[in-house]
Amino acid sequence: MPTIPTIFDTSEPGRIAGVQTPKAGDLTGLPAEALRVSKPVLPEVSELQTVRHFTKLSQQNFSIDGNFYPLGSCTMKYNPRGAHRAASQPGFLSRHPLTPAFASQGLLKCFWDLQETLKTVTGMEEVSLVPMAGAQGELAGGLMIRAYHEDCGDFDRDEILVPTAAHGTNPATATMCGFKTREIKVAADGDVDIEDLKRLVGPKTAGIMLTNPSTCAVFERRILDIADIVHDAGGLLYYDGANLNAILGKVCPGDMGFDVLHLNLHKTFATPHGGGGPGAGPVAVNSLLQPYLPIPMVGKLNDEYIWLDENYFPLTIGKLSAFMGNAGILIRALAYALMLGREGMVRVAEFATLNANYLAAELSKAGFQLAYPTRRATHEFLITLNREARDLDVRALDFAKRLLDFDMHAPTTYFPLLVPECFLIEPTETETKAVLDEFVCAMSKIREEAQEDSDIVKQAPHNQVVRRLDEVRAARVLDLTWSAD
Amino acid sequence: MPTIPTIFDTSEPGRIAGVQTPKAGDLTGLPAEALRVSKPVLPEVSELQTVRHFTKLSQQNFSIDGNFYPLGSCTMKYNPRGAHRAASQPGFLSRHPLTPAFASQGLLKCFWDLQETLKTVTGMEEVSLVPMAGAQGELAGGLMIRAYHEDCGDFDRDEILVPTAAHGTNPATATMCGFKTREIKVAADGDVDIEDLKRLVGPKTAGIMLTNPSTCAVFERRILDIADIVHDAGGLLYYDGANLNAILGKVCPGDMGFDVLHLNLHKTFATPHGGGGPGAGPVAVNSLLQPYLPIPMVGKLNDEYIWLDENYFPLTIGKLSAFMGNAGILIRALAYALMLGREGMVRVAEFATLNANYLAAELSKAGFQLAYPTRRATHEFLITLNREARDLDVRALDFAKRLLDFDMHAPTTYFPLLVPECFLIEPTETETKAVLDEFVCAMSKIREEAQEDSDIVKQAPHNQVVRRLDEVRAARVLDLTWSAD
Amino acid sequence: MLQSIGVANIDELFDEIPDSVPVANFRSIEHSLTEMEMMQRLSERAREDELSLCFLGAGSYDHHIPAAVWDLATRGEFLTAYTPYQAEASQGTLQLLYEFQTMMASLASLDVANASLYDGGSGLGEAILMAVRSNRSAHSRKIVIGGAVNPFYVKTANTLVRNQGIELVQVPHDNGLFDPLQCDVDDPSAVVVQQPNFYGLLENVDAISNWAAERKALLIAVVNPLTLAVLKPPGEWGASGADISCGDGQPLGVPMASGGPSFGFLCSKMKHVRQMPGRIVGRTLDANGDVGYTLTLQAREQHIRRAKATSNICTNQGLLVTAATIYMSIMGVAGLRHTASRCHENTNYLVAQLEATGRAQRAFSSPYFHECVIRCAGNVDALTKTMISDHGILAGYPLGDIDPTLEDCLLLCATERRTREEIDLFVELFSRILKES
Amino acid sequence: MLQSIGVANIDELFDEIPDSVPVANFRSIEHSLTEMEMMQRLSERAREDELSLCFLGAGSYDHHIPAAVWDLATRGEFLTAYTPYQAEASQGTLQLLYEFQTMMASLASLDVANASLYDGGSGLGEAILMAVRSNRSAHSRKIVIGGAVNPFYVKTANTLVRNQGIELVQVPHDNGLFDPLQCDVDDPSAVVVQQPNFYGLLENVDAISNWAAERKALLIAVVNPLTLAVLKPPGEWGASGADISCGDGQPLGVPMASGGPSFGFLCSKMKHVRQMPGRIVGRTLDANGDVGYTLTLQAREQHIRRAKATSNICTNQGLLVTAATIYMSIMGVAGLRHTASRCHENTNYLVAQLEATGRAQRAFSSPYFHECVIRCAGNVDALTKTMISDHGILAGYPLGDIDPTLEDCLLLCATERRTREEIDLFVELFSRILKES
Ligand SMILES: Cc1ncc(COP(=O)(O)O)c(C=O)c1O
Ligand SMILES: Cc1ncc(COP(=O)(O)O)c(C=O)c1O
Repeated sequence: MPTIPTIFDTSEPGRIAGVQTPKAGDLTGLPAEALRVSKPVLPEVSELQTVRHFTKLSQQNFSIDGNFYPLGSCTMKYNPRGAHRAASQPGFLSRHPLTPAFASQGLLKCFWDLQETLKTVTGMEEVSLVPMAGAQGELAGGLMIRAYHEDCGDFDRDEILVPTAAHGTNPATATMCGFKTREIKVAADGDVDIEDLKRLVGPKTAGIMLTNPSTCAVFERRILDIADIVHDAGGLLYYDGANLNAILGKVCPGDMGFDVLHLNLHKTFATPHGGGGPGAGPVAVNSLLQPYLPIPMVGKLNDEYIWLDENYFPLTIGKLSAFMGNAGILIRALAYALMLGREGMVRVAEFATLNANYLAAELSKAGFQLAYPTRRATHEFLITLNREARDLDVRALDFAKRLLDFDMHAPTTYFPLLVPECFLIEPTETETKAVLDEFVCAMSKIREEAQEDSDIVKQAPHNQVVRRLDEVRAARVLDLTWSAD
Repeated sequence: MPTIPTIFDTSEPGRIAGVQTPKAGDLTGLPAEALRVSKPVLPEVSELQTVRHFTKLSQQNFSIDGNFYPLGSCTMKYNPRGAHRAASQPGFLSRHPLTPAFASQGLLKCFWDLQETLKTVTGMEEVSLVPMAGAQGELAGGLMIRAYHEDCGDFDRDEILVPTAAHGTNPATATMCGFKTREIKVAADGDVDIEDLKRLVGPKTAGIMLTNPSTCAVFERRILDIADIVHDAGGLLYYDGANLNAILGKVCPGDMGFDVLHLNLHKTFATPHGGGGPGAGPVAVNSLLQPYLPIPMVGKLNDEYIWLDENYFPLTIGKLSAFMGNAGILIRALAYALMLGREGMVRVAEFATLNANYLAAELSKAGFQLAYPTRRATHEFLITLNREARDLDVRALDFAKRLLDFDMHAPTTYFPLLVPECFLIEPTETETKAVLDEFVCAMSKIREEAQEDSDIVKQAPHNQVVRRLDEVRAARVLDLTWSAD
Repeated sequence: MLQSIGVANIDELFDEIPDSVPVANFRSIEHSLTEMEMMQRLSERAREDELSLCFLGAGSYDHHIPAAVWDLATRGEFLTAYTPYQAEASQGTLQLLYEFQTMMASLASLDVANASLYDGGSGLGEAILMAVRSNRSAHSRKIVIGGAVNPFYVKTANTLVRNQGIELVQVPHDNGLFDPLQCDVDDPSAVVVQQPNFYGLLENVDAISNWAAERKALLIAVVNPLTLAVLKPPGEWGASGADISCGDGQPLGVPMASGGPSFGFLCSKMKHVRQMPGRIVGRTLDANGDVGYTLTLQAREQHIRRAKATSNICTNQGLLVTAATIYMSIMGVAGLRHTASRCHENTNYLVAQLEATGRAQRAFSSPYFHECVIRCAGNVDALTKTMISDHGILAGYPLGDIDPTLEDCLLLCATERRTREEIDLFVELFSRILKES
Repeated sequence: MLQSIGVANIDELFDEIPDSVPVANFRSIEHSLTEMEMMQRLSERAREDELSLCFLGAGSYDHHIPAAVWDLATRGEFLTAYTPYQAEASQGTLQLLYEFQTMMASLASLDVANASLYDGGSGLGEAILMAVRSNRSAHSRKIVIGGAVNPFYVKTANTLVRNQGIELVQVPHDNGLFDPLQCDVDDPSAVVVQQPNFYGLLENVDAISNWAAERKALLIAVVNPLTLAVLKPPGEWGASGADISCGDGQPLGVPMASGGPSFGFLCSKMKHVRQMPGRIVGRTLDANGDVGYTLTLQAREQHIRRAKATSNICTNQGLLVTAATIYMSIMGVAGLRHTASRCHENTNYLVAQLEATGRAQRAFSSPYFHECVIRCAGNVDALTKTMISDHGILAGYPLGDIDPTLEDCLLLCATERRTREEIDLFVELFSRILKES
């Protein structure tokens, strides 16, 4: 496949897609100084040119629909087309966001049902569906923690604890909430270092942000102790729901001592990630934090569904979006939840865990090094290619790029930071054993290649539309927009 | 891109897509001997496996959405997505074919509008939308010609005349109608050999089947003479509408002396060809043949639209399909016609002709040999690679295969049969000049390659998912279904 | 561009059209609409025709279609490709067709399948022509047709075959069933039987198959492909099985869409393959010895064999076959089996409830599958009209339209999409309307 | 698989979960539905909410979306990819984003654009945070907000920024317009103005821009991207242009869909790029020296810079950006321009017809574009309710909800989709309902 010229390169002044161009409207009377004179750089192409261009572009993407995509922490599982279809119905798509509630009972009932489902799934008291991704959910959580402490008159709690292995959004969120971040060590077995936690926790602790299973891909076994320690110090526990897939239907975050959490519906609830987004990051809280939930939520009043706004939640942290979050994603998540049902939810965790443990076992047998060999894999697991880097001079990055040539997306690389040359591998429950076996084969094959001639691996990829890209140059010679030259 | 295992190869006994599997129904009471015991060979895969398999397969197809596709006679132009959307509305898709007319006024109005449009487009008296492709239109036409002669008591007319250049469906249709085919010579300038026609025409002549522009890709200049000759002999003229794109809005078949014709809506009216079909081949007739049109048609009675069946057309040749032809394709064609409108239709012919003449001129300048160098190109044109075959030992087939490596579909090859080593090239009106220029470049480049090392061309393609396929083997070692072995 | 061609304007390009042919006059055609305007107009019409519930089958069925089916089938690479003439650039479509042929042949328990015909009706016509070509031992060109073969198919087939001197002899049904013994043709070239037949009844296909075989007639089986997941497949009927099987693929993931586009399928024993009409895909090897797919046995087809071709068919119904192949893949054995059996159970329930009202009873007593004829105590026409006008419900097919002896009868089915509540609602309305009329 | 792992059953795999954590109890969750059942349920709900005509804008607009836009955007390769972390396997998304950045920056007449934020409201919050980080010369953390900036955006922004000690100072509008002279903040860090403003009025953006520049405040322009095809772009306001432009991309091919998913966009001058939040794509070269695309300036982002990142945003609104890029490509300059001007003309016509009834008049007299505030002679709440309940029409946004002085006012717009007939119908109903109430 050749590289594709930009759409601007094929553009020709004056060319239009006539059938999409309405008759021009009258602008007389508008002040001249308000009007545009310069011509924007937009494509001037036919509809066929557009269709062909973006069809071609799409073919240059790996995706779940086309490839095994074991991107750890991202839960790239099958996105049911039925859920997408359900949310794409005209009644949902053409609904204006300011339509009054009395004329939106169908949609509000969907939101209500999803709120109820997520309450059960998380074991929490109340849910707000508003946040538009995990990170925004974290922000909402952080703000609620802050609001809670301030309401308690506790203005000094300005520290958020996170394990060193935490996802970048956790510390970044803490900052956006006006907190400082303090990092807690992770012990050699992947669990949080309790002693370090005890050392750091205290009267300045607003809360702690944790995932469980953790970003080290193991179940945090002493979670209840951690909860006690933090709670005893007056802090709150935030659960980063990115890894909820691992425990769906097994245990609830609410039962592990968490006070507030987000879910990534684009992970656990299989809404498509769209090459970057959208997602949805509903937050769930226990009764302590309920008053602060972001608005709007959906309530029920005499059998009618209503919007709950600041009139019902005067202490709310406020709005997080102009309207009601990523409504369409919420509908997809509900559709998925309905299709999974009670029994399906448990199956998710079981088969995700089975697949991960199988893949971990097979890779280990094939001679790859597990980061936490004494631990169970959860829905994902970590390997370190440190030995390969040392002995064969091929790094995790090289393995990642070479995997692409095997028509598989690479796992997450170099995350968490504390494990050197690591792959965070999440096969998900929707892949078959045959695919997992192919992955093991590919990994072994790559190591063989590296043994014979490491350049094959270090210069990978070879079969993609481009060879390895120069990221350093990209950041140094900034070329962020096209211009005719 | 690797070749893809069949879906059966990835199948695993007992695997199901649970979410698509309804609860089994009760079969008690059915006689045992009526029931199936053997297990059919169907995939047993997950929904993700299906999605991935067919996504991958699709990526191994050239298409209008992805490629220049100058397949002569097939009019592979842009298929507007809007037309597809219009026909995909639930009101159309979920309509049962036996819904009474009084509850189908929306659909019937669409058919009525299309009938009216096609009457104008063809300059004929009446239209039946029933035939499901060009070939079925031809069959309908042939049967109407036969019925007409028989009604006139003229039972001896059992010969259909076709030019030697005619499309294979013409003689094949004649046979299906119970006629014999007689072939008329084509003169050196591409027009029908009038003397040969005069020699063959006579009291056994039921009719003649012609395209105009002809399958030699030139306008049959003496069409009115031909019409007179055939009519004078008591025969009728059938117009094969495959090439209507060339004259849309310029002249009407009805004004060229034709009595009956079909249109290929999947060509001139841009309905997508779906990798083989569906199409639609409405027939239009003058008043002579009106009584014989295939049913049902749509009529109007006191402002209500009604189905016209054998009660209204007792002399009809009958039904050609269980219900009403390819209804969905008819809606797409109407949508396209509405978007083209009066002015757009003329533009179609003008730009199709401009593109073809330009491409012909440029190829000729690049040293390729036009089959009819003294003639105007119509919406398509013929080149012969006879010289290249002789001098460079690369045949039209080799050029065709090598073009694929340039990411362009090959033109139609070896049709019509009378021009040796030919390409029938139809760029269509929806391609840009840039694309045409690329085609000329590719053709020149291939000739250069052939001059340097003809094997590159003779062993093409090189960059496709497979190398050149052994068609002889395919027909000799018949392997038409998969089986586990 | 004009310059390169050497003309002054576009009009010159048309100078070979004789002046004596008048210029087209398109004034009666409207001015162009934008996509937006076109959609507004056609949306209005589509909405006008929407009904809410369907109990009508008679050859077109309201089945659930998984969303993935058409999401995949309408990918541009499938939707906007032509017939796979350049095999190397069309492996997607070709491999898919090879997989389709495998599934269809296996469903029918026959050796081969083609890559589609137009629809079930015209497909029967082609099947008959194929049988006549194939059965060289036959003395007549007569075809015996079971009395309860889909009448729309028979009419359509007749349009196609009568021009080749072939005569269709329909045996009147006996209590809804085909009894070949009531047939007075001695030497039919082929026998056509439908299972389940148009009335939903189960024919004695083993006996009919053997009867045909004894007369050296080829047996053509018209079937609903979905039911083959549950019913004995044509290839296993009687001692030697049907020779040819055909039908409409609509139940396999194709929307009813007013009847089209759908697709006709055709399966047969291997010995008849060279008489088969339509495209056939074969698996072969490429220059490297790797597996690939291509159109094959093209010497049967019009573009090679011209007047001697097995059929004039060229464009077929490829996209619908694409959808059906995806549908069968997603559904698999269990999905098809459960869908078919659920339709049957739902129809059973519907029939039982209708009978319980006292205003309806089965017209025929022998076993049925998936679809059933009900005799109503009241005016069927008024019933179906009221059902549509007042309730948006298609209440079945009034059989009086095709058989005067069944004037008070409806052909009904309840697919897997019909819920208990919907069926109960229908039964209640049915009974109420008949009472009031 | 269990054998390979060395466990007896799946439960064993969960043995690191302490027994003291209770087993989840999902009994309140329903049993699983098939896709068919799920669709039946959600179709019913979707249908319940369908309305027929929309005259409401206020930040979300009922535009025509060419069918090709979503047919392409929902191709599996776009729909089901993750963030393009492996650039070589994601050139499709990356090149598309590069093209998107080009289009957006050019529409705004600014240097750079990011690859999206969540929506217009949160986008304004991010724009303010970015401005404060970027404007090191500012003495205060005060932001002056024009009185007619979308109130939903202001509320949302406030949620985001107040935790970082940033204060939003809103200047009351003067006859619907932002007059910075009525502002008592001397040293704002940034000034936010919306064009056209929430009431559809055209602000004096040149003067406001200059006012901000004189105070060394950065200017943040909130804009409707569609209107930029016709209105002077932020980069050309005043002497030096706006610094940052943000807004919601919904008008660019994104369905209203209850407000989400849509996307927020953010453009700025090059000098601010290192303070920009969100993904940015750059063009670079590969090992062969060929052009390719990759995420760049990642050192701004949370996964690298963690607590010091420009934002915590990770997942953004990529798919909507995909749709918008395709939309802008199909529409091109002329398509956008005509669409925007047609909306304006339609709204003009609507306003004129409403005024002609004698029951409505414009609330503000200065020029507006695309959207307009109408003061009604009658009860606005009753009017909008009746319009919905009896006619399925969304009659505009009742401004009393956000501004008591506008209690009898409606914010109205008529997009290019509204026909003359629809507008006339609306005007007739409007007048009739007000008369009767
Ligand atoms: C552990 C973890 N936390 C938080 C996030 C952020 O979620 P989002 O991308 O939905 O904002 C991610 C996403 O990758 C994650 O993996
Ligand atoms: C000249 C000509 N006639 C007839 C046909 C047959 O039309 P269809 O494929 O629609 O049956 C074709 C199709 O390629 C053709 O090119």
